[in-house]
Parts: sequence; structure tokens; C-alpha cells
Amino acid sequence: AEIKVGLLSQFSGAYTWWGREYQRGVDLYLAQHGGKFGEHTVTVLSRDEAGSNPQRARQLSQELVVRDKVQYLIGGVFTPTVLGAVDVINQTKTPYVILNSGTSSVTDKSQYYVRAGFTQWTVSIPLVQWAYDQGMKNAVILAADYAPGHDALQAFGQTFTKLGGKVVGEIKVPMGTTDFSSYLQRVRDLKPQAVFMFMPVGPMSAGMIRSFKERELDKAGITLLVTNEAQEEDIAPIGDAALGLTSALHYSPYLDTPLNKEFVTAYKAKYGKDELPSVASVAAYDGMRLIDQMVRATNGAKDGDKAMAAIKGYKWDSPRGPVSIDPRTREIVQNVYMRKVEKIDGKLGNKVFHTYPAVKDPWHEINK
Amino acid sequence: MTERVLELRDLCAGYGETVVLEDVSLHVDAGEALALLGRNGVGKTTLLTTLLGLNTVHGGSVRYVGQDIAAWPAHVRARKGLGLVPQEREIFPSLTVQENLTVAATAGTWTLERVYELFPRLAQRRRNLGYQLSGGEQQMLAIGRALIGNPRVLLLDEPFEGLAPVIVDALVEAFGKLREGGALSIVLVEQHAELALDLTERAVVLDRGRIVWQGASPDLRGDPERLASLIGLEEVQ
Amino acid sequence: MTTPSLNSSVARAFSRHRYNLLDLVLLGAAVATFFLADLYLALATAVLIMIVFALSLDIAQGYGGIETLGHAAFFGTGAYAAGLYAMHVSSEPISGLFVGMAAAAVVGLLSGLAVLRTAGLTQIMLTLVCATLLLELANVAKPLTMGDDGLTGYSIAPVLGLFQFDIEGRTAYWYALAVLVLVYVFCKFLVSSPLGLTAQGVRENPTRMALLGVPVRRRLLTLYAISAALGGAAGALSAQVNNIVGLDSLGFTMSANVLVMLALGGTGRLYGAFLGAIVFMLLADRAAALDPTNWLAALGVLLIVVVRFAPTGLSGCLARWTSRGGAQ
Amino acid sequence: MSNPPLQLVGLCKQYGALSVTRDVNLTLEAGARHALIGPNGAGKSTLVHQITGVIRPNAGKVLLEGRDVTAMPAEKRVKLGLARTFQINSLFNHLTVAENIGLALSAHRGLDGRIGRPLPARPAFVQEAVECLRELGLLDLAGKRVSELAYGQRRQIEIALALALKPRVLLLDEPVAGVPSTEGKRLFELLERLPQDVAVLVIEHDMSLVFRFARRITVLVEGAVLLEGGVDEVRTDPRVRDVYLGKRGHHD
Amino acid sequence: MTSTLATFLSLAVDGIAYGMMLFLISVGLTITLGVMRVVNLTHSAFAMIGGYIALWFIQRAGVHFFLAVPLAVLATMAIGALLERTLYRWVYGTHGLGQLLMTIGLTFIITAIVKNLAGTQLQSLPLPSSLQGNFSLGSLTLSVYRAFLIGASAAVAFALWLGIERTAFGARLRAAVDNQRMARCVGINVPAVFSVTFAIGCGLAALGGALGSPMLPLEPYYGLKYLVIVLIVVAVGGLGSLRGSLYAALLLGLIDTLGRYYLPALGAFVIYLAVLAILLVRPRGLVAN
Ligand SMILES: Nc1ncnc2c1ncn2[C@@H]1O[C@H](COP(=O)(O)OP(=O)(O)OP(=O)(O)O)[C@@H](O)[C@H]1O
Ligand SMILES: Nc1ncnc2c1ncn2[C@@H]1O[C@H](COP(=O)(O)OP(=O)(O)OP(=O)(O)O)[C@@H](O)[C@H]1O
Ligand SMILES: [Mg+2]
Ligand SMILES: [Mg+2]
Repeated sequence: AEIKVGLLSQFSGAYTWWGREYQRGVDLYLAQHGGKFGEHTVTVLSRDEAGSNPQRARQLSQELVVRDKVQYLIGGVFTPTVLGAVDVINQTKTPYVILNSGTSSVTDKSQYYVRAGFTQWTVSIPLVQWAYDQGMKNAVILAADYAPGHDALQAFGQTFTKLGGKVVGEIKVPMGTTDFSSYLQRVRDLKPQAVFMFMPVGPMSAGMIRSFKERELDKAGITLLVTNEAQEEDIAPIGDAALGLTSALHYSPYLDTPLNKEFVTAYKAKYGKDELPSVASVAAYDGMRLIDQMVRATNGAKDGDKAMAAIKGYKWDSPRGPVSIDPRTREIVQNVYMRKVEKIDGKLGNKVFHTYPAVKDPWHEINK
Repeated sequence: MTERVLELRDLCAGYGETVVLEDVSLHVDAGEALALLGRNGVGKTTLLTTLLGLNTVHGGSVRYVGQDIAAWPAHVRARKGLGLVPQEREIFPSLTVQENLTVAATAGTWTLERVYELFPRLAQRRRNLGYQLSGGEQQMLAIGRALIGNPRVLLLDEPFEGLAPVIVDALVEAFGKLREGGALSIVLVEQHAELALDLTERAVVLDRGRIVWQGASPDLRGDPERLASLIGLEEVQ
Repeated sequence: MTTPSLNSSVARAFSRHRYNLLDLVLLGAAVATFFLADLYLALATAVLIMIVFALSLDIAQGYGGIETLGHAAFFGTGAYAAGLYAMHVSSEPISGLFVGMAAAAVVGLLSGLAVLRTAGLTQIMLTLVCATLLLELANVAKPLTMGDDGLTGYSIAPVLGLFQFDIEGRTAYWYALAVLVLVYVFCKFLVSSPLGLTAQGVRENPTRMALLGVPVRRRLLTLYAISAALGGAAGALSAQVNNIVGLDSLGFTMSANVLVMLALGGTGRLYGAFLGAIVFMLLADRAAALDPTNWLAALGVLLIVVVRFAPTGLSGCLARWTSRGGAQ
Repeated sequence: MSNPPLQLVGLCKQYGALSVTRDVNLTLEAGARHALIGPNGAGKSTLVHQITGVIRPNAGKVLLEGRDVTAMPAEKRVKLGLARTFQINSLFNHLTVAENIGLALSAHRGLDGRIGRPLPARPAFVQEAVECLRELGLLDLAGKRVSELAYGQRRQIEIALALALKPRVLLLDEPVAGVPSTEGKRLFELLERLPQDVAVLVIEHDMSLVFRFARRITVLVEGAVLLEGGVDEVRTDPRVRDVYLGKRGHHD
Repeated sequence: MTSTLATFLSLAVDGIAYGMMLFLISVGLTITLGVMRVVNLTHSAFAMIGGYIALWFIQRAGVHFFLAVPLAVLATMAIGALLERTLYRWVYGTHGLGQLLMTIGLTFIITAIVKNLAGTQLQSLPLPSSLQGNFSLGSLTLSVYRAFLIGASAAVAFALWLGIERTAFGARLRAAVDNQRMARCVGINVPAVFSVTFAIGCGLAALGGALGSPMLPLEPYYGLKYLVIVLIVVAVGGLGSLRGSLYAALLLGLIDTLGRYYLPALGAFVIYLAVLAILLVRPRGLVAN
């Protein structure tokens, strides 16, 4: 039978990067499987969420499910756009594979959500742990003033305090800030050992990292620690100011495993030799694998409950390492890597230097 | 033999598709003053603005010192010697009085000093912005702005409106002097027919876009009945 | 000439907003959509809601000459008010709609006090600032609004206790259509009423209006509050139909989009709201599905073409076309 | 009521260092036919602006029927029976002539804020509009937009708007400038026929009209009252002749 | 004690630098919107074009920074003049909404083109070594780049003030804007005046886009993203007033920077509250015409 999958992402607007990467991950997986899951042909319908607009997300998911008869939804860039579909997937029992939204609570809102990306908590805790282990005992948390930023504040703060560290300052930076001088001045005045930072990837994160270097806070003995903001695509425009930036994340294209090398090679072959996969394309790639599994389990029939049952506890080897779906929370369990920005083959890239294996989403553990 | 400065042949013109002027033919010689008379809305203003190329021409031709000027844009016509004093004054509100004059200035006999001499009031107000002027001051400025462009033909659309009688006297005197050398021609639109006829040699009367009378001004001045029937004057002293 | 005919000729010299064939066509199209394109009801409902919103903008901008880049303030207020009402007070939709309108009207009155003191670019910026401040407020009031995650978790009871909102969106469509029809009838009535003419007078020449003895600011404020309430109705509809309210409902994009829709359709005509919203929304949807990455460019080209060939908007173009047809 | 309809007490207005009106005192009695003349830039229009509330005086008072309205917004003064025309047309250019008049009439009848039956659907209102237009000979133009009219026609609408308010104090700033002399005369006759209790103040540079119409004349020079008196007193005053009338002004 | 003073001083300097950058990208709009009265929502897109062209010169053609920026300014002026002769000419006569529609459409198209040509990633001009690093004045450290920004903006401000408010060209421009019809009647070549002015506006945008790119990095959505702040500067400054724009940009830069430090709880409110307050007190901007 023909299986339709609805891909929701940002194809226009300032976050187009996500659309492109999702599409690439999805296409790559399909191409490697001849466009078929078992004997079922798979068609992907892509739709543009057009910003953080839950109304539109709801309308799109409704149309995809009701009119276009898709059996699975995949994608979602922002928490509101993922949540916009919640009524639709609940009422129609349609599995939704979340690829990005980093808010842990999302998967509690519907039993048809499953996460193939990561949560902010999952990557924050190893980062804090690492910093503490390095002897950084007081820190400032600097986060963008929006929901994911507040999550990050909490994740960094709670973990650090529990470990015995001291949060000497919490700074919320309004969205759209372009000049960071006052915030960095504050950091300088607070004299922490580490700064945990969380910002939407883009002008804000780039501006912040660059200004941090420009104001020589690193020379003042302060270490900037990030999670998501050090991806290869994003540090290129920052230039050498990004060298040495330390981050925790569940993937790096320079991850030294045979499976990843194979994946990177396939990606470059399909999309160009200067291109590199990212957390988004890996998430999409793995998300398709989950759908593959669900299609096989239901033999192409529309049965959301059976499909969801089939992936609970499902384990596989991903380019990002061994992963599995936590049967209770439907969160992905995965390695988290400590990485440092270096010049690799003349380009800035993230070198993995430490691994925290099989990290479960801690938020669900805490809020059990 | 005097030079023919302006010559209109069978001119039809208007606004977009609306035709206001129909088959207007007239001419103005060097140093001559022509009065353009008619009731409200007959097309006097339209005729003057058409000469500057601001309206749609549907047919006929306009020749200026022997050349067909159909293709000339308005600013070229202005630079080459057509000076307009528009009916609604159209002072540039965000320019000072002085700037209103200097943007229009070209080299010639009329200079800033001479305009100020003619209108001392403007000299006093030279730093005021255009929109801050009184109605009469705006009118003076509009005239001054046209003069300082040193035109060959001065197109005056009700130039005396809103001016104090003393100022009107001064202007009438000035226009008289101006034309003495034959360097300046005038087309004058004026609601006070007697005044207009006193000031000009020839007159044209328009009605609903057509010329209904053309001839020597004194003839019309001396024939109150005809004047009344042409432009609806009931009684003329 | 007899007096009655004289009187009627003068009465005709007032521009009137009568119902005509176009209204019938629009209504027919709306009904036909339900039966012929029932798979597109979600989109169609979104279009209906945007028409309501664009109508509300037309009242303020097209008739009152109030320039605004912050109309989303009313949409968002209506949406949040209706959503919160459903969550905490009652899930009954019609009272929710009125709550949304009332909340937006209050915001309209308050912001109007500031906004209507000014004109031009300043006015535009003040509306923008008001909307942005509301947005920030909604962001900060996270416990109430759920901030960036969007307000979810409420449900809406059946309309009139009879019609349950269904996943295919049938009830939603009829509900939105009914609201649109009511809003439209009201708008027509409003713009033909004396206040409608007063508003146009104010737009043309506020100084002279004042010197005719009209309290200009007060009249504008009334108009602005009405416009706000209608915008609130659009927002409340959206909240009830979608079961979610996001911060973007207060955002700049919302304000800008509705302005573009109205300008595209043509201001000061009411029909502009219909044409603009329909064309914009359909194009956005179709083009975005066909070539999601480049559809913005297509929209850009459309906008430029419209400005070039239909400077008074699509409805102006239509009006010219029909009047020419009528003249022959 | 013995209070005069309009009284100005010591009005002063300065723009920076420039004094545009200096201590102007002026009283209009009921039924006054008063003319205000003076050189260009003397401050006549500015005086009207101050009376109507378009601008605020720096000092002095404006009294309408004995009531101090100096701080009152313009629209409230209109409600007390004050109307004016503008020297430079100030109309609703994109509306029709009928709508222009309609705006004035609806404001006068207090309909302007109503959300109710449209104006053209109110027979009494239409009737009044027709009469108003007929009076000024504008009936034929009712359906035209003001922007399509010739200047002189617009001038008449300017007057019509003020008359439609049925004022008790009427201020006219060069009402017939740009109107042909015959029309101008006709308009002035119309003004003369206004009800006897209406006080009219007119600014006009056409002396033949002024001398025929006015019963009293105030001469304003450089913002200050030079002279107030009857027609003959003013037309023969040498100072007035010097600064204003010139040699032609009095030959009428 | 001294440290708080030092903090304040260094914040003030940062605020000034930020304000000067705001001035640089918005002053062009003061000319096209404020003086020419064209609702030019494409302004920031021109800034972006300038930035990308400069980047192209530096990266692909190997031109030095100090040459690449003027070249980019000239190129953007040419593009601007070309667009003015074609698209903008249509909308001069129309109402504000038509201009808004046209220019926003143009911005969309430019965005799409840039996205296809340059990709979506952030970019910024690599600063030459002479503009890198810091220097210190007493206890104050100041980055060379920011000092350069302040200097460059001040120079631009002065040159413009001379050009617009003190020359015949400026008067002609204002006359053309006040009343096009009449301007033509006094012999002003209105189309030429407009073309030149518009090109200058675009060139200034380009300068701002290129020099400001370390703070506002280039990306295809630049044109939409930084539109509001630019409009705010123009509105707060007062339509068409160059001096006003300068004051507004400096004031907003300072309020923003200081507010974020001293009133962190107010966050993003600070700047908008400031704008609200200023516009309510001075509805026509700081320097009203
Ligand atoms: N912009 C316009 N569009 C359409 N028609 C116009 C326009 N301007 C003027 N008209 C019409 O053209 C005719 C002639 O107008 P014009 O202004 O030339 O008259 P005029 O003789 O100057 O009158 P007045 O003595 O009142 O100034 C009038 O009937 C008027 O209605
Ligand atoms: N806003 C202002 N700023 C500065 N000066 C002004 C302002 N408004 C008016 N003036 C000046 O005040 C004086 C009086 O102007 P007003 O319009 O009252 O004169 P007027 O007596 O009506 O003259 P006219 O007969 O020419 O209409 C003029 O010289 C004018 O330049
Ligand atoms: Mg005329
Ligand atoms: Mg006056």
C-alpha cells in the first residue's frame, strides 16, 4: 500500500535551515531504502509551518491527516508548532515523531508523540556535570528569554546546585537582542568560572559567542559552555572566535564511528562535498527509521496504537551511536558527547573528547 | 514685426480622459499681455497648466518661440522661460521663504534682491517656513518665485487674489515696467474683468473650454454689454 | 424638477454600501466550498477568520485613516481572552466570543488613548509598540498564558449546545462563516451610518472636522474600539476553532500580514478584506505547498504586480471593471 | 441676554520673537456686519484661528456670549454657535459635494457619532441638504468629488460648510477670493440676508464688497488694531489709505 | 565604587557605539522615508545587499576591507538607482499603502534571491587586523572596531548634514517632495533629483549593512528582521530630520544598553517603553519639522 507521511518544518522564514536539514535526512533514508518500507511505498508531503505559529500547525496537521490521509507526522521545529497538532493526533491516533522541540514535557501531552531529536535537559546535565568535574564551582547562566531558555535555566541551575556548585547569576536575554555588551559586562562583574549559555541558534548565539571573545572574557578566566549553539554551520560565520568553544551535544559530524563515517559519506555524496549532516538531519534520518519500524509493525494499516507499541523499547544503531526509545516516556535514550571546536581539515568542527553513554531524559526522571 | 512667443493651434486638453479645453487657438507676442477671462470652471487654469505640460493633451499643438514643445517635460519648459503663478499658490511648505525663491532662481535680471525690493514683506519673513505665511504673503511669494526664474512668458492665475489694495497697485506698476522692454509677455487670468482688461492689450474669453471671444482689450472694456453677456457680469460701472 | 427627484438625486450623491451581486457570489462561494471542497475546510476556516480580521482593520485603517502595524494586539487579546475563558470559566463558545471582543475593545480603548493622539509614522510605530508590549506581557505572564509554548488544554463545548466541533472542521466552518456574515453585515451598517461618513471626513481632514463641531478624537476612539472588538472576534474564533493560542497571534507577522492582505484587496471598500484575505491565504497555502522555500518570492512578485496594475487593490480593480461593464 | 455674541479681550499671540497679534480687543454685537481689513500678514487669519481654537493665544480672552472659551477645544466652540471658513480651502477632497455638506449638517444635528440609519435614508436630512445646496447654487455639483471641481466652485463649498452649521457667529476669511465678481456679489447678498441675530465678521481685500456690506470696520496693522469705525470713517482715514487702501482702494 | 563607575562608563561607550551603528543603518531611511516620503520597507534589504556585496568582494575577489566597503556602497547605489528608475517610480504617486505593498514585495524577492545565492547561514565581514583587538583608556577597554564605528558614523552624519540641510540640492529635494507638480513648474528635474537621493539612501544603507555586520550578521532575512528597529529610529528622531535620527539612535542605543544592565527585570520592555514614552511626549519625534 502507499503510506503517506507528513513532514512539518520551516521552509520559509528565518529558520529555513531546519526545513532543509529535515528534508535531507528524510530523503536520504528513503533513498537508501528504495522509497519503500517493507513492500509499502512511502510518499512524504512537506508543509511549511511558517514560523512559530501553532494555529497554522494545527491547520496543517489537520489537513494532512484528514484530507491527505497521512498516517504519520514527522518534524516540528518549535514547541508551539509541535503542540499545535496535539488535538489532531489525539483524535485521529496519528503517531508524531518529534524532531526538534527541546521541551521535555511535550511528550506527556499525547501518547502519540515520540521523540527522535533530543531534549534540552538531556544535553544540559552532562554539560554541567562535566564543568563541575573540571573544578568549576560557580557559574552564571545566560539564557534567551523564552520558553526553551527558561527550561535551560532550570536544567542548568538545578543540576549545578545539586552537584554542589553555586549559581552566582541568572541572566535572561530578551529575544532579538543584537548587542550583548551589557550582559557581558554583568558577567564580567560577577566573575564566575563558567557561563552556561542557551540561545536560539542564529544571530543571537553567534553575536554572543563573538562578543564573549571580543571582550576577552575568556582571558579573564571564564569558560563559555554551550549545548546546541556550536554546530558547524553556525560557528563558521563566527570565525576563529569560536575556537576552543566547549559544548555538550548528542551528535557531531566528526564523531569517530564507522556508522557515522558511512552516514557522512552518504550525505556528502547526495548533497555536496562541502556539506555536513547536523543534529537535524540525523534526527530526521532516525525519525524515518522509527516510522519504518511502525509501518512494518502495522503492515501498512492505520493503527496508531499498534504503531506506537511497536517502537516502545525499540533499539537501533544510529550515526549518533546506540539509541533506544524509553518505553515509558517515549523519549530517545542516547549518548551525549563533550565536544570542542577545533580546526579540522581547515574548517571549524567539533571534536568529541568525552562521552556520557545512554543518557535518559532527566526531566521525566525528576518529575516522575 | 514682433516675435510670436506662444502659439496654440486647435488645442484639446484635459485631465485623463476628461476633455476640458476644445480647439483652443491663440497666440501671444513678445512684450504683449493677454487677458484670459471666463466664469468659474471654464478651463482658464487648465489652459495655463497645459502650457506647462501638466495635463493630458488630446490634440492640437503648442509652439513656443517657434518650436513645438509637445515633448518637453515641465521642468524644461520652466527653464526655457515659462513661469507659472498657480492659482492655489502652491508654496513649498517645508522650505523657507528664501529657499522657495532660490530653488526657482536662474541667472537674469530678477534676483533675490529685486524680489525683496518688490515685496519688502517677504524680506522680513525670509526665514519663515512656507506654511507659516499668511495668504497674501504666499501670493507674493508665488509671484516672486515665478519672477526669479526670469521667464519670457509669465502665466498669472489670479495673482491679485488675497492681496491688499496697496500691493495690487505696486504689482500693476511693476508689470507695466517689466513689459516696457518687450522682454516679457504675460498671460493673465483674473476674476475682476475690468482690472484685467485695463492691464492688457488683448483678451480671450473662454466658455466651457472653448474660445467665445477674442480681440483687443479696450474694445471689450468699452462694451459693458458684450462683457456682461460673455462672462455673466450683470452690472458694470 | 420636482422636489422628490431632486432629493433622491442628492441622496444618490452619498456613496452607499448597498448589498449587490458580489455579496451573493461570495455567500454562494462560501456555501459551495463546504460541499465541493470539504477536504479544504481547515484552510477555508482560516481564510474566513482572516477575512473577519481584515474587515476589522479596514474599519480602522480604510475608513478611519488610522494607520496601524499593531492590529495583532486585538487578534491576540481576543484569542487569549477566549482561550482563558474556555479554560477557566466556561467552554461555551458564543459567550467566549463576546468575552474575546470585550477584552479586545478594552485594549483598543486604552491603546487608542495613546495612539490616536498622533498621526503618520508615529502612529504606526505606537501601534507597533503597543502590540509588542502586549506580546512581551503575554510572554512574561507565563503561568497564565503558557508563554512561548502556547495556551493549550482547553476544549470548546458544542455551538448552541448542538453542534460539536469535529476533526473534519465542519462545525468550525459554519461557525466561522456565521460570525463572518454577522460581522460583515455589521460593518456594512457601520460604514453607511453617520459615524461611517464622519470617519471618512476625519480621515480626509481632521482639522475641518473639528471646526464642524465634531469631537474628532472621541469619534476615532469609538471607531478604533469597534475595530478592536471585531479583531478580537477574529482572534476568539481562531482560539476556539484551533484549541490553541500562540504568542504569534500577538506578533508583528500577524499585523503585517493582515495589512498586506487588506492593501492587496484594497482599503475602504470592505470587499478588499475578502479579496485580499482569500488571495493571500490561498496563494500562501498553495505556493507554500508547491515550493515552500521560494513562495515568498512569488508573493513578492504578486504584490508588485498588484501595485503596478491595480493601484487601488484588487477590489478597486474589480470596481473599475464592473463599472465600465455597467456603463456600456 | 445682553452679552455680545463674540468679544475679544486683549488677545496676544507670539511666534518666537514675532508678535502676530498685539492686545486685540474687538466686540461683535448681535447682528453685526463687521469687516476686518489690513495689510497682508497683519494677523487677520491668525486672529480667526485664535477665536476658533485652531491655535491658542499667549494672553487674552475669547468670550462667546459672555462665556470664556479661551481654553475650550475648537469643536465645543462650534457647538456654541461659532463657524468659520478658511482662507485656503480646507475641504474633504475625495468626498462628493453632497457628502461635504452632509458632514456639516450631520455634525450640526448631532448625528455624527450615530451608528444608525444612513444619512441619505433620512428624508428630513436630505431635504435640508438640498436646500443648503440650492441656496448656494451647488445643486448641479452634488454628485461630484471636490477634487474634480474648479477653484471658484470649491470656494463656494467652503462657505456652504460654514453656513450649514447655522452659526450665530460667522467668521469668513476672504470668502470670495477667486470667485468671479458677480458670484462674489451674489454671495455677499446671501450673507446680508442671514438672520438678523447672526453676527458676521468678514476678512476681505475687495473693498467694493467690504464697503457695501460692512457696517463697522476694524483695521488691523502689524497685529494691532489701528482703527475701528464706520465705513466712511475708515475709507477716508489717511493712515488707512497709506498702509492699506492705496490710491485705487477708495475710488469705488 | 570606582568599579561601578567604570562599569557605567564602559556601558555608556558601548551604548554609544551601538547607537552609532543604529544611526548608520537607519540614516538612509531618514532620507528615503523621512525626506522623500517613500515608505521604503526595502531599506534594510539594501543594507543587506551592501553587506553581501562587500563580503563577496573580500572573500571571492580578495579585495581589502577598506576598498570592498566603498565598492559595495557604489554597487548598492547603482542597484538602488536602477530599482528607483523602474519599480519605485510607479509608486511615488500612490498612497502609502501602495508603497508599503510594493516595497515589502520587493523585500520578499530580494530575500529569496539572496537565500538562493548566499545560503541561509549567518555571515559577517571579516574585519581587517587593523580593526581587531582592544585598546584601553585608563580602566576602560574599548574595541578598535567600535571606536571605528563611532568615528565613521560621526563623519557620515556631518557630511549628510552639510549635504541636505545646507545645499541647494537639499532645498530642491525638499521642494520636489513637498509638491512635485509645482517643483517641475519652477524647473526642477524631479526624476533626476529623486534618483540621486534614493541612490544616496541606498548607499548609506549599504554602508551600515557592511560596517554593522559584526553586530547584525548578514542573513537572507536581515531585511525583515531589522526593519522595525530602523523604523523606530526614524520615527523617534522625527521624520526627515538627520539630527533627530542621530539623537534618536544614540538615545536608544544608550537606553537599551544601560537598561539591560540596570533594569534586567524589564528585559525587552525597556526599549519599547522608552519609545512609547518619547513618542507620547513628542509625537512628532525628538526633532520635529
Ligand atoms: N483634476 C481634475 N480632474 C477632473 N476635472 C477637473 C480637474 N480639475 C478641474 N477639472 C474640471 O475642469 C474644468 C475647468 O477647470 P479649471 O480649473 O480650469 O477652471 P477655471 O476656469 O480655472 O475656474 P476658476 O475660475 O474657478 O479657477 C472644471 O469643470 C473642473 O470641474
Ligand atoms: N506658525 C507661524 N510661525 C511663524 N510665523 C507665523 C506663523 N503663522 C503665521 N505667521 C506669521 O504671522 C503673520 C500673520 O499671519 P496671518 O495669516 O494672520 O495674516 P493675515 O492678516 O491673514 O494676512 P493675509 O491678508 O495675507 O491673509 C504673518 O506674517 C505670518 O508670516
Ligand atoms: Mg482656475
Ligand atoms: Mg489671512
